[in-house]
Amino acid sequence: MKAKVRLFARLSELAGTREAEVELGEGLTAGEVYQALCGRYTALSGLKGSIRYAVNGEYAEPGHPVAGGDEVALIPPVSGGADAV
Amino acid sequence: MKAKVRLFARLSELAGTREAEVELGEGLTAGEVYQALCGRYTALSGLKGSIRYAVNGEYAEPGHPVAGGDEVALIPPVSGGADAV
Amino acid sequence: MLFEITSAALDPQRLIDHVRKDESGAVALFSGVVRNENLGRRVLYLEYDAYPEMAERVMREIAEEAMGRWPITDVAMQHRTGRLKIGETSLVVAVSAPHRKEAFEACHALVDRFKEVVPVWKKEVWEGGEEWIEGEAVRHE
Amino acid sequence: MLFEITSAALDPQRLIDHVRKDESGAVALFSGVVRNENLGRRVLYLEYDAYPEMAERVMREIAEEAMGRWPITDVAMQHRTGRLKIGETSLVVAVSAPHRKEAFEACHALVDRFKEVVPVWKKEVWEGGEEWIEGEAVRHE
Repeated sequence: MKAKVRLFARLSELAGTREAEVELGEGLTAGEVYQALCGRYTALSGLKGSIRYAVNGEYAEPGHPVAGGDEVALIPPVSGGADAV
Repeated sequence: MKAKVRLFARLSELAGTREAEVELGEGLTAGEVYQALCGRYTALSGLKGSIRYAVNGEYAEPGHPVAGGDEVALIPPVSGGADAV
Repeated sequence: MLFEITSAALDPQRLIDHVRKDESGAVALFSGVVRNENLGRRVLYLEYDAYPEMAERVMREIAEEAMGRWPITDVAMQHRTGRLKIGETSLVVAVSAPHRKEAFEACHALVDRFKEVVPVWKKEVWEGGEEWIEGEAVRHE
Repeated sequence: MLFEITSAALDPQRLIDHVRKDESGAVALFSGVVRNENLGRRVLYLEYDAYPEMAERVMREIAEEAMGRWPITDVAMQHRTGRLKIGETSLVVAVSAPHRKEAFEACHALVDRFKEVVPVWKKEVWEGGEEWIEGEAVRHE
């Protein structure tokens, strides 16, 4: 039972990939999926405080359970648009 | 010594013209130019409270003196744009 | 800066391109469009009259006022004259600024001010009647 | 409604045409443009990344929130991805309404909200360096 993980912006550069797969085992939460990835891509460590999660394209709490086939996204603080303020 | 008068919107329809000439005689103010026109185009009468004046393309008080060759415009309340509020 | 009274169709993209500067991160634009209803009446079309030479001068004055009041980088305005159908654009105001807050505020204030002082008038034509719409008879000088 | 993440050049005129309805007298539009300076640094270009499927869904959500909150008639938004030069447009938000006040307010609020929740990111590239710009780490759901 696996979940697909998508990485964007700084996170994808730190990990060196935009996509990964994580084995869910007995079941993981969105936050635990991130922890599992940190084991594989150590540069991702320590960002827990700033990352939000999305499961299947919707914002989800870190404790949100992830099911097989779900798509989990790690969302760094967004910064669309052009002007700063 | 004459001034040119320009009429717009409702005023031009009431007068049936967009331009007129007024003889200044000993000298007239913008407000007196309007009064002189009312003698010629009676449908313009009674609008004094809502009309603003421009002399040579700039807003002017009713008491503003008009010199020969000046262009006086009678400005009904403006209503540019499309939405009402 | 660009100020135009014209009988041709307005072109918002041209105004956006005109006001955009390399130091501006934000462009706010207002487009006033002829709508099908006013005060409960079904509008057929509008007809706009203007005093073009004075209108362009007054547009410049209110734009300069705005440039003095907000940190904005440029302003452009166009108003169309003649007969306009439902859905056609009568007025476009574009403002550029380093930041969006000032662009929005100045653009909104300029549209308000335009409708108070720029010598342009509209006549509403509906089934069986017509009327020159007159704004508040304000005196601002 | 129209929501797009695209690598192609944005088209404000298309968004204006899209949101305009026969009952709307006002269209307010915001165009976010790449500027040459940020935090005192001379910017060479920006690079935008996005999570497109989610971004389009979140844009729709915030547009529906705005439609519930203001008497507006339609909303359209586009954000561009990839490398953008100074002067190129990264974001366009257009709102139509019967009256301009609501069009301006809703458009401004939607741009603010967009920058809080829509999954799009920009990297600033300047002479000798680059940095992913990160907004406030807000949690809104």
